[in-house]
Amino acid sequence: MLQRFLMVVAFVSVTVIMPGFAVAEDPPPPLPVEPTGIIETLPKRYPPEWFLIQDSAFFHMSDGKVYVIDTSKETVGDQVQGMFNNSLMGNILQIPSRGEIMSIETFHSRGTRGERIDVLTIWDTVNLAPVAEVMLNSGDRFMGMPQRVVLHALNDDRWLAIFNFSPSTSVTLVDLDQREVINTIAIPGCSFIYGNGEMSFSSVCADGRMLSVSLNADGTERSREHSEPFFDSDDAPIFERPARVGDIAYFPTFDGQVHPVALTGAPAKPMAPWPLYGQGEEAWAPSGIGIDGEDDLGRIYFLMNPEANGVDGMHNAGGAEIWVFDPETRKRVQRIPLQEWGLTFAVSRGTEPKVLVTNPIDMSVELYDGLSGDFVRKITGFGQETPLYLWGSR
Amino acid sequence: MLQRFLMVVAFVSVTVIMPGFAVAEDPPPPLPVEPTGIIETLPKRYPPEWFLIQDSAFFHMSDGKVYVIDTSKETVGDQVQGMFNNSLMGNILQIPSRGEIMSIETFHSRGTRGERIDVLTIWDTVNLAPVAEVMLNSGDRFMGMPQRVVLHALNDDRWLAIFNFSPSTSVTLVDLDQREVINTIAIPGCSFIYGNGEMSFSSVCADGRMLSVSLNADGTERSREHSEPFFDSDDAPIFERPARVGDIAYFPTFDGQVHPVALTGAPAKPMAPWPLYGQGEEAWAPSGIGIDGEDDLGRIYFLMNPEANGVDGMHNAGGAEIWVFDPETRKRVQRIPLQEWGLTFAVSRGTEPKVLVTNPIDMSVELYDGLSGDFVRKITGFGQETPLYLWGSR
Amino acid sequence: MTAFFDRLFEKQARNLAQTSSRRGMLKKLGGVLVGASAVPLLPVARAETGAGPRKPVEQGSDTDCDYWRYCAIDGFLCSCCGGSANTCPPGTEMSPVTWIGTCHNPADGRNYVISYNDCCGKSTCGACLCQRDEGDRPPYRPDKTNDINWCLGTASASYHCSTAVVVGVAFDE
Amino acid sequence: MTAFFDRLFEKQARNLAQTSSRRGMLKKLGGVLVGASAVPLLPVARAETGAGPRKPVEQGSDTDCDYWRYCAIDGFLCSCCGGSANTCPPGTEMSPVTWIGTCHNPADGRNYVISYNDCCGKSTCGACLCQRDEGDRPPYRPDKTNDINWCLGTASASYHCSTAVVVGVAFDE
Repeated sequence: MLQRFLMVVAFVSVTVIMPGFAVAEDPPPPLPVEPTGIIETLPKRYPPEWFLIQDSAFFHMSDGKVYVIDTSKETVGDQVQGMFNNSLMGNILQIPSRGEIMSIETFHSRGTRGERIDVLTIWDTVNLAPVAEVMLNSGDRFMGMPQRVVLHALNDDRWLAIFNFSPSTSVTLVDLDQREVINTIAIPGCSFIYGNGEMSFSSVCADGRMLSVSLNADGTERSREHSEPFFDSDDAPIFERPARVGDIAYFPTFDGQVHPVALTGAPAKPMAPWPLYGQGEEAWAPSGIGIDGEDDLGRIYFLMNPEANGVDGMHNAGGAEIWVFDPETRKRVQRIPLQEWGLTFAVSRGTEPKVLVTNPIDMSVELYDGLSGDFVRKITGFGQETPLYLWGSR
Repeated sequence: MLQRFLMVVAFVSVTVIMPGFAVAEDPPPPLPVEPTGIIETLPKRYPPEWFLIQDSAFFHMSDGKVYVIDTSKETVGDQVQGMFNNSLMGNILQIPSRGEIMSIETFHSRGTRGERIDVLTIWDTVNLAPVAEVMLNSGDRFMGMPQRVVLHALNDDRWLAIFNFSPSTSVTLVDLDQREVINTIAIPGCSFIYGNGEMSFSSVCADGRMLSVSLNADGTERSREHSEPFFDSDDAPIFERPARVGDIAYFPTFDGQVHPVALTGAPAKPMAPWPLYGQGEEAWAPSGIGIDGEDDLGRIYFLMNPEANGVDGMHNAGGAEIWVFDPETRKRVQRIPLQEWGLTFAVSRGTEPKVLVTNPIDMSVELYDGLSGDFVRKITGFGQETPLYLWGSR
Repeated sequence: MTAFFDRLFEKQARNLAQTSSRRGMLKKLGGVLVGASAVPLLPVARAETGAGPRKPVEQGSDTDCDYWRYCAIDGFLCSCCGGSANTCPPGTEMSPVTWIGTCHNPADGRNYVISYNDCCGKSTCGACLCQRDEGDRPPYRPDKTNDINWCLGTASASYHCSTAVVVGVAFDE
Repeated sequence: MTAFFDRLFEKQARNLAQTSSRRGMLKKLGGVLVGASAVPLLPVARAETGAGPRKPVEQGSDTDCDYWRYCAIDGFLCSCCGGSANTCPPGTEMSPVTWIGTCHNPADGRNYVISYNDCCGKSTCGACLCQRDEGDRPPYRPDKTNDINWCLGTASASYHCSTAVVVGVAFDE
């Protein structure tokens, strides 16, 4: 039967696939024997058009995946560069100076049950293989929707700061050279990590203030200071997810304002808010998961929802457009209408920024031009289940 | 904002949902405070209309799930009775006399990497919770498409026989009372486990013979015997998945025949084959994953493909109909045309057999009446990814 | 109340008009620390029992995302997973740490305090994903957030599904 | 060559006519024991190299399931996962134990022995699922089966994707 099948294939092939080729006429030399065991590698520095697509696999959380995707290519075969796993709603952070990607994840000895292990897995970007693991205190780490403000590099990329929520909140410092935990700093009433110079970080607090903690060279706490309250977390909440340009974090609010906060290495300094829409304009509001971004031109991006402003419960629904602002002039410089809908986006680095957006309707990702706002292409079928968070490669 | 929202809800509710009810008029007493911490339980013996749906999660294999589904119900809320996990293409076997479900699975200490652990996890059917675990020799167990012939209870349900493929083949015996491995028996050249009395089992061999191994009371091997060859695994292969009525296993072949093999406790005895289709009829052939079944009326079922007969590579494609035979008369007594397509099916116990079929087009499962052949209902949206194997509850 | 994940299972309708209203986002439950039998920390009046000839009333199906108790839920409904609105499916463990919502029961006109206890220890149920973010705040308000995995204080961090337990009548604000 | 799993991603076409021909089934690769640099156990003639002015020829795309080398493959194509037809994606490990197929290269009219080495150690790639069961036999023929997980002899049993490596010219039968 095999022989018969091969004859059929040969017939079809010669007559259909290779009409001009006849086996009898002086065939070319045979294909050489190929080596086995070859594993591909990647460049240490990923090009700007590469993104990390964090598929938390909401229906199979222990099998989360992070895909490395070249968004400049047309086909899945050319787009997919590699993948690594991230288990149980973890968080990641690429640190280009180290050629490494930090990955916080959780395992149970029997998959969904048994002993719990929380670890920092360190992947090298060339081999996309784990090169080190740092055990973390079990049960401490923040386990929720992916965020940009859960992991942060400090001290010239020598330290990794990890936000914990158990639900008491703290920040764990890992020495990335020594591959060990050096300190855990309680930040009661405050959450997340906002870079604030090389030797301090800030957090946002339930009472509407910013906490700033400065560190000694050994990772111990040098000092802490709270700002004045600048928002009301009950009645006028901010999102915890700011766009960031230089020393200023731009925190969007549930009702379409922006609160700039200066993070210059000194204690965080909230500044006067300004609105994302002009008087008489439609009152949109940010909404979604990854709602915030910025580019190397100094512009800030927000995912905007036409119906979320003033409607309780709409702040995570996603949006129909991405709006781009010049934070200096406070003017909107670009609207990017999405093909269908957006849940999460990320902006690439470089002077020709591209915007990658998760379309939650079909769970594809879609690429847009950050300068023209034009739709470029849809990328899908690479194995994703729920691409909840996106990262431009660094 | 919350208050405003509640008012809106109240307004909508009173005017739309509860048109006849006015809050001011003598309200009923308030709802009582409800206890927390209550966990549901299931009957020890599952009703015949319950099925186990083995979702191996082909795209997330470490997060395989087995759903317990009441197929007699109309809605997802009524259908889903519970779920348990089964990791990395495992196999299961319900043993009703023990009130337990056996589950062979594999874990790595870091999800997809790290130390490998192969275990038998034993779930009790009432609590759907793990009650025991038996460690298995790492790397031995058969890891492939789910099968009915990988796990088998022996010795009055005191032993579980586990088929190993590493790729050398063997059978491990577990004492289910003592929760420990008692023996591993090499079956070189042969595969799978076919029940053959309480103290022996048979296997099918690459050379076309059946191997039968009889056991002593301590689980050691008493004797083994090979049958004469009865099929050609190159040119006229049988499927390894027989329908089974009493002491006879009916092995279908790639070309639409059936090889009955007597398994009476004595060495397996192959008998004369007969065709699944009559002279002049369309030459269909079995095809799919779970292609075999039987009911308590003594009838045997096969999933049939109209194009697979004589076409190399079509034996796993699934089928368009299920054919039901009376093995005594060798007559087809029922055709069950499927709504769309079938990949796997299972037959319920009892005198009114129902047939549950995986539809691979939309990954739903569909219920059919085994007596009339009528389509009953589609069951979907219960969280399944790839329901590769189905089991009627026992 | 349309969670966007529903779209994974019913991909027919794709026009923006149908997708732009009240789309939900998937997340898990959040909240304040409430022991399984502790008094909730939010203002709560314990409901009276047996107060007259009429019986307490509710209506609607607890497998519908629109069900009144689910006003602040976010996750898979345990009532679609082998549990019910206030019980866990077989073999899971109910989290003692929960996020509390205040929902209006249209059948009796009262507001109730609802405790959204997660059921943990098996992987996601996957059925009846329901997201209603009413009153939700970012995780810097742990008492009001449903953005995180509330399988805290349980043997396993694996989230399976979410319940909505009545723990009292809410005081009027 | 349409694997039924493609349907998960393109659910538009649902009529039986379109689904009843050569539907594939998902499984993994199978085969005989072949060391990474060992001589295959099946009849194989080592291909000559540099035998004249003409060059060895192939054609088609290695990301298409129809590609000639994939005649007996069953799994996710590594060429869609960061690898290629004969190399593994970054960070995976190539299984030394493989299932061997014999495929016809229409570009030169020869039959080749193809070794379907799996890449292991990460969870399923999920892209370009391709199933062609030609010559496949049930697992009682381990040398001819692709129904099992061939991540054997690797550090991890996690299957990621499948390659199709030319290991020689097949003798005529």
